[in-house]
Amino acid sequence: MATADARAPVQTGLNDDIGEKKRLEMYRTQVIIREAEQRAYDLFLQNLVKGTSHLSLGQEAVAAGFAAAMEPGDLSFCTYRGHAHTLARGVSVEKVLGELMQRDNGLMRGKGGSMHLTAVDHGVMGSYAIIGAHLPIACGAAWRAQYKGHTDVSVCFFGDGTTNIGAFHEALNFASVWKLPVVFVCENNLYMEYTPIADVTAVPHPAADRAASYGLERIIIDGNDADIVYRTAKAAYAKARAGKGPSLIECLTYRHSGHSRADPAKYRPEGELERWKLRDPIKIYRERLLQFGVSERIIAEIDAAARREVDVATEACKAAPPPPADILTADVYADGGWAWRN
Amino acid sequence: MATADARAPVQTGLNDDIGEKKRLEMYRTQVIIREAEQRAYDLFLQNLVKGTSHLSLGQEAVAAGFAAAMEPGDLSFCTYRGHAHTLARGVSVEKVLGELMQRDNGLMRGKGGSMHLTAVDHGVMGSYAIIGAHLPIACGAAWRAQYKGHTDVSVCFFGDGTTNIGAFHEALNFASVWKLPVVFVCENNLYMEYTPIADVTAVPHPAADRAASYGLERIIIDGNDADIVYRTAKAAYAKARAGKGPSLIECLTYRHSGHSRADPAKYRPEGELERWKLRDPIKIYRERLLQFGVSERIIAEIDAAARREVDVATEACKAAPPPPADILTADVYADGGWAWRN
Amino acid sequence: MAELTYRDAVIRGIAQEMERDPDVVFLGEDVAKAGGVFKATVGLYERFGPLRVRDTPISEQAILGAAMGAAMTGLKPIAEIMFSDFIAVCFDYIANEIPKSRYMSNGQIKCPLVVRTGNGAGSRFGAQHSQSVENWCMMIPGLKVVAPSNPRDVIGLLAASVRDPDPVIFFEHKSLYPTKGEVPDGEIVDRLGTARIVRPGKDATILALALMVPRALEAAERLKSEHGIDCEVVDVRSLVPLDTQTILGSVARTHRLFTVEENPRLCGWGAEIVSIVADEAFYDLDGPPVRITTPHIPLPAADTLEDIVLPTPQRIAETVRRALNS
Amino acid sequence: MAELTYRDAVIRGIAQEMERDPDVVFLGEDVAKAGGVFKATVGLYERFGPLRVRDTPISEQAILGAAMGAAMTGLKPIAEIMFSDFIAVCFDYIANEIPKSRYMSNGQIKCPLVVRTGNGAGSRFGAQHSQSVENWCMMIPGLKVVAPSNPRDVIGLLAASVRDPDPVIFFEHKSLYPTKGEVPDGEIVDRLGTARIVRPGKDATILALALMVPRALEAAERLKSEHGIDCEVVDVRSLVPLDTQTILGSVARTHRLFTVEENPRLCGWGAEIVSIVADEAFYDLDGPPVRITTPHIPLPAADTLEDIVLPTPQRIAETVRRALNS
Ligand SMILES: Cc1ncc(C[n+]2csc(CCOP(=O)(O)OP(=O)(O)O)c2C)c(N)n1
Ligand SMILES: Cc1ncc(C[n+]2csc(CCOP(=O)(O)OP(=O)(O)O)c2C)c(N)n1
Ligand SMILES: [Mg+2]
Ligand SMILES: [Mg+2]
Repeated sequence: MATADARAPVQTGLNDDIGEKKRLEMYRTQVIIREAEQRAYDLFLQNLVKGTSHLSLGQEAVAAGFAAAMEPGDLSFCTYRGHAHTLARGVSVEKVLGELMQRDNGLMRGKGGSMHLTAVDHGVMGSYAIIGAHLPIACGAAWRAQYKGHTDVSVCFFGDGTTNIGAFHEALNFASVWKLPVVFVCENNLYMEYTPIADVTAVPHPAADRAASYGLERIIIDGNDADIVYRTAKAAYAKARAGKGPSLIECLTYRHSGHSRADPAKYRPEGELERWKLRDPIKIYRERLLQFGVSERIIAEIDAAARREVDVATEACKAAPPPPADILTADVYADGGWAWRN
Repeated sequence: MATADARAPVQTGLNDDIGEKKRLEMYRTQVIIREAEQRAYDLFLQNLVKGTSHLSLGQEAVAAGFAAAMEPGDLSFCTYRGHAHTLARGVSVEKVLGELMQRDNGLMRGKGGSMHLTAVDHGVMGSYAIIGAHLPIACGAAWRAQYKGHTDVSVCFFGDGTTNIGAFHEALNFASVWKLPVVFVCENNLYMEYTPIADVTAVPHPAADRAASYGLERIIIDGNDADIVYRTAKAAYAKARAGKGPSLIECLTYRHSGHSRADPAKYRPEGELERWKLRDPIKIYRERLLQFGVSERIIAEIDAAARREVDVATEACKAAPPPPADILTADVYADGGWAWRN
Repeated sequence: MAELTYRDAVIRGIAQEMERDPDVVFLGEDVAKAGGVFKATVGLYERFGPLRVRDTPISEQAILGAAMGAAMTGLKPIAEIMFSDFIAVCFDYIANEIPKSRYMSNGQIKCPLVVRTGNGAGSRFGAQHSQSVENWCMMIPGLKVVAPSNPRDVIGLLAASVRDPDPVIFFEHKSLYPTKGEVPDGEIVDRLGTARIVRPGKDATILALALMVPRALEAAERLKSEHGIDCEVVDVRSLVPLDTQTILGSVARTHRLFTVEENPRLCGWGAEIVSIVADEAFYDLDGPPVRITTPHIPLPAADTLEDIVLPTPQRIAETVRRALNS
Repeated sequence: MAELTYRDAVIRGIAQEMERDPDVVFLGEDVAKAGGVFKATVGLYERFGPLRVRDTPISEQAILGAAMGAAMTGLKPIAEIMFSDFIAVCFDYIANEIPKSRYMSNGQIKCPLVVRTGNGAGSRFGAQHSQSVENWCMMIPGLKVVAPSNPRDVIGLLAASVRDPDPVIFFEHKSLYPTKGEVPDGEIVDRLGTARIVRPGKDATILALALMVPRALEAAERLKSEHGIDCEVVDVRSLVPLDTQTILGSVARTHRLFTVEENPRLCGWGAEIVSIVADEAFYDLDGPPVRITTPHIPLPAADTLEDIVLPTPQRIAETVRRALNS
């Protein structure tokens, strides 16, 4: 696997550039995502999660690293595979699971569903389910920052398969020409829905091998190591805030589950999943913490707290009512209603 | 100007790889295009050309070179700026001018107009007026050739500005992955409608600097020298026919007139047009012929014949009636009519 | 005769046409090796091979553009757009290129192709994966627009679409994929532009399409048994060509018109048909023609909410009953 | 009062709003330095500078996506899509993103933006540059849709659109750009969702939009002078919100309805309004409601042909006369 070695830790240890507090935060985020998504899967098996859902099991380090490097006010733009990024910005497990369970306590009270998680108060500016659509939208948010002299960064997450759709191309060129403070993060998990990205892409690295087309640096990193992700994010955000324009970062990672709840992922070559599980981001990070001197006890406490949070959230969601019918026609227009006539 | 020197003539002289016959053909094609388009402009000033029209004055070498290298059965896909490419495939001046004048003798009897010139019997598979739309369409024609084991090549012409739209990206990746026998020709004339391409593009060479994104070779040529164009085309077609996939060729050129009939082109920097006129493709080619020993008389005869053809065509078009009303509802559907109901 | 699911009917329909005509080719995202995200193309790759059944990148414009270019030059492509909502990312081909090329070229260019797509709600997928967008296509001159309601029609209308010399947009209803129906053995070929009276009746005409057909039928049964109201239910089957003869004929007998649409209210096919009937059969009508539609809102994801917005047998029956009583 | 062209009214309308609100920004292809291909944005770049008036690449998806992202986060962008036909290449933003985000997010996301676009025929540009596509937008829940017929309305409705908290698609008619009208001095702000009775009458209601308004008026004058038929002409002005009160009120007085549409026939706004009237004012109608439209065909380029297909004053008058006499 290609890794951007320049981005590997210079000093290593708890008191390096990342530091203990950030590291514990990133560990906690990864564990919360893992626990919440595994729970979502269990709830789906119990027919309590409705519709579809797209898990990021195995990709937690990307979400944790990019979120941990953000400042409050920075904006996230996600896909249908957006639970992880939403949780990473601090949105409660209850609100996320509530939306997946299509309950009234959900993030959008069940109106959006699992593919459209949105939490504006946490900087999660929406999850978009049409491939590629949010890349230009993130450009627009970044344009606003540039125009208003704000210093926030817009961060846009998407998959490898997304690099072949037109909107990708338009957004990248646009962002580069306008030097917008936007960071494009491609989570290369090797697959579209069921088709290997290599089968349908003209270059080996679907994002990074296109960076030069937009005058951008070719960046490929190990997406399963939160430290590497964090440092890369930091650098890209700093560049954006300095008015030096966008970055395109390809994170190599892998999803442990199928594409969506309906997918048993039979298309994987034998042993592939097992090989990637050896590089499970949470396993890697737990080892890192131990190596840097964090005690087993602290780690176990974080694990337990995460599980508790997910348990409590699950119970709250099970107890929550379905959304009331009167929200059905609310918020089509800004007046709160749906009237298209007088 | 960057030129692909590898493609410059190896032997020079009338009996080189191009030869006298081809050269006279390319000269004739360029002159016909020039005469016909200048006439179109005059007719517009007389209010006899209706609607819009987009001239290729100054870009004739691209059309002549790519067409001259084609075999019968090869297919051209053009834009609204497609008169030159249509004429270069041997479509009569009368039919082209007739369409611009929206007469019954026009190529599509006035139903399509100047932006949609189509002559399937000459391999001109349409001119498309939505930027980028025809790149995927050319892929489809090439796919048919590949599937059926035909040896024809699909050649798709478009401008520099077209490289920033989504369909460009989708088509290039698609063609490359499927190894389709399609040749993408970007005529970089430095401008979109009125905006310099450099103002809105992340890389200096809008097509060539993107080639690597699709696993393709970076090719930039002098688009004002028909010999260079011809040799480049030959090589790309041979590659396509050999099953080695698509090419993307950026031709550096310049339009002498405005974007469309309505445009006085005031946005040009002073002296730019004059500098390019020094490199007028027809001037270059006339000098080349003389240098290679073609007599002034032969050249003058070609010039005169072209003017005659355009004169005769003009008169025929002036005399032609407008299209009859009964074609209005014809050919919406394959049954020849427009019935959407019984 | 065999019982078949709507999903398996899609497979059989495509296979029937690929078997018959080597120029029929099939492309789309995840359609080949994986058999499609709705499993409606399983086995085709194995049966017809990698040259005829092809996986594409996520590039809907390239998919439809390539289908068009292939159709123009001699193939008969079937292209899948996974969810019909995604027609929005390749709408230029649907609105400007495929339907207009024949006309603009004065008949030189032909586009015999089929775009298959998963349409409609009921899966709790939310606003961007649940829409009924057949009116996005009906409004474009030059297209044909088909939407089968049962497995037999899937095969017959798909065959008719593939053999049709014009471009056809073929809407498969996602919620119908698991439903079953009797299908005759052997080749099935239907005719476009023919509506079907699926339940004769004399008191009112109810027009429906796709998933709304079984719902309209259920409503009609209720109206009959609970209120003695005898409704004629017409499965419109193809919006273009539109079988106005059958529709106007039915209204001439029943004197009342109801349309049942899954698409949002404004400018739907119901409005078109109501307008045709109001213009051409005004004096046949004994009362106002009524459209029953999904309200003009984006679709909510939650099951409880989604179930309220789509026309239900109960809402259909109630609307008809109230209109006939007033 | 000053006489102004429709084109100059666009410039004045945009300038009025940019002057007033620094959050109003404007982007599009060739709109800044060159002043727009229709010269409808000349001088804005010079006046408001390169940060507020921006040329873009040929990337319609990026244009609308960027407008949406900017609107979501506090700006009030005006985006130009040069020809309305090009909405097809960025239709995902029109159909799936901009109109649905508020709803899907349960009110968290707001999209106050305006998409201005050159609509309609008359320039002999052929099938891909002449369409009237307001129904492509009317059919999408969550959008507002406006189409002014005169310079004063251009300014007033544009101001209302820019100040509106919802996304508005603003259709400027290309053939109206050179037309002139009286415009008051000072700020002009109109109200969306208000139709205007531009000619009162008692015998029939004619609804029209944009370029069809002057044509309907001319038809009404002819009908009056030549046949003594007194038509009420209503400029619909905004399709969403739709002023059904004014429309139903007019039909209640005249008892006959005619719609004059430039868009092709199927599923147009005429069908919608006819369906509303047929349902809600059935007993007000003394005869069939009639739609006068462009036939359901792609638009031909040739002047002689294009002139035949768009509704003309003569065709409108003839249709009304025949309908009232029958
Ligand atoms: C325009 C569009 N085309 C197709 C789809 C269906 N679809 C949903 S997810 C997906 C695969 C996306 O792959 P990738 O970008 O690699 O993201 P991942 O799911 O692997 O995170 C596809 C094809 C879609 N949602 N939108
Ligand atoms: C999708 C789309 N956007 C915008 C236009 C309007 N338009 C027509 S030509 C043109 C400029 C094209 O520039 P380029 O590709 O360089 O070709 P050139 O005209 O220079 O030959 C534009 C923007 C269009 N026709 N289609
Ligand atoms: Mg992926
Ligand atoms: Mg150009």
